[in-house]
Amino acid sequence: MSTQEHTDRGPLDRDELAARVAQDIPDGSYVNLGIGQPTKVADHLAADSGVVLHTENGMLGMGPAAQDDEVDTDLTNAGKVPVTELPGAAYFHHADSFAMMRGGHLDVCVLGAFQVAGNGDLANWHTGAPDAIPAVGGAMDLAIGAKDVLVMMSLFAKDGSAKIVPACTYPLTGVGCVSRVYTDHGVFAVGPDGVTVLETYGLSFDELAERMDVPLQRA
Amino acid sequence: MSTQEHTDRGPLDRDELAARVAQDIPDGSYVNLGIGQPTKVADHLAADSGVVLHTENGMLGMGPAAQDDEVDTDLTNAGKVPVTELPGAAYFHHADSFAMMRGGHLDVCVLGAFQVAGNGDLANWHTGAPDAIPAVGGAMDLAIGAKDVLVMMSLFAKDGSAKIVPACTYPLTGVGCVSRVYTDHGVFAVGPDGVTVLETYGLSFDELAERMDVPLQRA
Amino acid sequence: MTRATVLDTAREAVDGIEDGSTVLVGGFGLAGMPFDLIEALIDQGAKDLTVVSNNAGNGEWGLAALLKAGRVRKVVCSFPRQSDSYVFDELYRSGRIELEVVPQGNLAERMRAAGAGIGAFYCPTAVGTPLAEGKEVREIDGRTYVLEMPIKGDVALISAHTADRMGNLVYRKTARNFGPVMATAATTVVAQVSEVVEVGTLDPEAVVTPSIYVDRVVRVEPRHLQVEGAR
Amino acid sequence: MTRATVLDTAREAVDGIEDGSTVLVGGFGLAGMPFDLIEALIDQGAKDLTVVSNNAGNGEWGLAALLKAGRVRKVVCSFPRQSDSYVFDELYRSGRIELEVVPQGNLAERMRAAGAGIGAFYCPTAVGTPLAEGKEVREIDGRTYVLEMPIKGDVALISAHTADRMGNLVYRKTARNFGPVMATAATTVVAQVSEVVEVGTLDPEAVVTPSIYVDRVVRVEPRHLQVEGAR
Repeated sequence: MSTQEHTDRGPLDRDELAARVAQDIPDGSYVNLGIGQPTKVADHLAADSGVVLHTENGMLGMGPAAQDDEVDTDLTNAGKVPVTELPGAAYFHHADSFAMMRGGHLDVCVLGAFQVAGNGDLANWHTGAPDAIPAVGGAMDLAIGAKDVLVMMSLFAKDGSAKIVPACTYPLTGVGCVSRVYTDHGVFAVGPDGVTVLETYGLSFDELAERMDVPLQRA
Repeated sequence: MSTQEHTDRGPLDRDELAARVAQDIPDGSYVNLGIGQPTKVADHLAADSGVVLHTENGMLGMGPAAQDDEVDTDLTNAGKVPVTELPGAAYFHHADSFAMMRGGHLDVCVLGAFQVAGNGDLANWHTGAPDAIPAVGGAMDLAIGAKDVLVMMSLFAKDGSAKIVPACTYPLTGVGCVSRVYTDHGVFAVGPDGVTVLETYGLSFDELAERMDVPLQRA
Repeated sequence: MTRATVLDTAREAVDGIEDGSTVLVGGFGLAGMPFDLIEALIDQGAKDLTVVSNNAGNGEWGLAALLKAGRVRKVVCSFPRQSDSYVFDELYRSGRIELEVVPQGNLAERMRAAGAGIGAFYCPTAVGTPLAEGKEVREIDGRTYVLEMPIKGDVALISAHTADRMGNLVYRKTARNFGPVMATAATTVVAQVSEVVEVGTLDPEAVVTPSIYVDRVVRVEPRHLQVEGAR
Repeated sequence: MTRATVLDTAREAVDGIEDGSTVLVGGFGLAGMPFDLIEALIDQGAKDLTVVSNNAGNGEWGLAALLKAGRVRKVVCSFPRQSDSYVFDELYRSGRIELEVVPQGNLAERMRAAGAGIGAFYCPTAVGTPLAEGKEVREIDGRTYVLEMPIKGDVALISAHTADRMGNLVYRKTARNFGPVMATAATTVVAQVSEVVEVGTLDPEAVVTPSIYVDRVVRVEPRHLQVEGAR
């Protein structure tokens, strides 16, 4: 295996990024897609993939967003968006739903993030701004609640700094919980062994290494 | 209130004892009847009492023992005897069933006992014989698992010693958990304030006081 | 508790809730939110309440209306900050309401513990984060856990789909959410439902909240809630 | 785990169970006992097993047959002693099998903890009794609790009534007992069922064990078990 550098093209756009994440989700796995960008991953899962979606408000077998007449106030995802039900679905209460997550039964969870540290620490619930009203929802449960926790985000913040960092400066969501980070500019393995660049998009490994404060390894 | 002494009659027989216990079970309450003698209490609950029976293997709304064609191997009580289902029943798994008990949601539990101490300690699972195979079942869960734990037993052991004792000599099932003891020779309140004789059958208060090692109080 | 009472009005169903009570309020966003019971509680007048719920109210109805009426001293929830949680935001920023933020799964599990007679439990969620600060930490089998305590309510206000006259409850889709857990964790449990049926009508295999947990039931008229459409 | 596999024979369903495994075996007496899977396990040959189950076998079939075949090193159960548990009795008295007696509710809750990612929990059951000896004790809010640890299985063998092809399970009456709990607590979960139906056939509101917990499903022929009649 070696780092795949795609320098003949620009960064991944949002749909390409979602498709890239979807590509790494094994057929037949049980998956929780976090609120926001990760939701988009569902649109890129093959119809015959057999992937079963979990929503932490109490359902397995969640279908696509509800359209028009399908909207039912009793059936929403964790983002409170009306969704649909697929054959083979099951409903359960919150304690059972989070037991399912906490117990490590989900194969994959895809989350957004403000920052990911090279060791896999995750910060995605609070910017640390002193006047912000703290609100965590299921973020901390999700962070520790799947065999594989994938993060999906833009690599660089608006100020140009990389969001994969030596150590998170924002309040943590979970410690050492992330295994991979999918970004517009590259795919990274993170964890106890540090950051390994698996793929780059629009930038070379060396260009990434220059723009990031965390040491990068080639795959 | 005063101690009711019934010396113009003999001790309660088993049916009378079951009826006496049934009399103290409030209408509409949720009740677990232990294996053995306590099961008999059900036969003495008025049809319109609205009492709902719990069986710890996973059911509320248990009906009488199954007769002939009613026998269904999938429907038994905690003693593994085939039973029936009443309208309004609900099934649940073991963790939910014992959570219901442990959480203090049952109003009354009626148990048999080897010994009850004056302070409410219960011994009903093990005679302490060195060669006995220990088997506890739900006894310890039941002992701490209802708002009121009633014991139903003969007052005297075969050797003539009283089974309400200053301190249990058999291994404990639960500490200070029993509130009342219903026996053939009398009804007793037990607990932090010691033993109060509520009723006697076939013996007077004084005769009981003479035959028991635990101090007795009049009601 | 003895068998549930089926009442005629939401106002009767919230009778006797005392000032200073801890009130568990079901619902996740709109789904499973007991609107009628909350409105009745505003009418009933209890104040100085601690409310335990996933969110801290939307717009100016439901929980937000209770907050706006100044009845709530403290909110225990996982996600107070929403696009339309301005009533809570204003109370919080002006120091007129306390907030305890609890991870969503811990909120559920802590109530489950209260209902199940568990004294406390070691939980891996929030380890190493600000929400675990000041809490006891313990390593078990090589993993680090935080000690979490039960959350018990004086009252639970929940919304289910159908009740039978004994108080057995079934829910509908993801509106089930916190209802069955809260029903186990409060001294008095009040359920608003869309339908009350005769005893024996519900499938015993499919009852979600057994009658033992339910004290009061009231049927309410369905309301047509406005929700966001598809993304 | 990925989606469940529906297999043709019980023997295939117990493939790969290793010597020394901890096997959770469902059932309470006869109800919910996975007889076919146990027989298949005897055939499969795994030995040195730790079996976690409510009882320790009846007569010479089911769990008792597995014990009799000498495959079990240790039994973790609540109630080994029954009128017809002579196989276990003989093994125990002759020192050929270990026994850990666990109160029935703790057995269920400890498996529930394993399945729910709870590191340990404080439980009021057995406080002050011989079964709490040597365990950590703690007072919380004026009540005394014992620290209990999770029980995790390598394999769970359970019996349900109906499965769909994804592995969603429903049970029947009190045969539900330990099945749904054990299904959450083992690495590999094998369910024998009376019927396998197409996906979409089961009511999503009434599924008791969601498919995520189930790895292998096998349909077995109903057997007519002899049970005691009425008391």
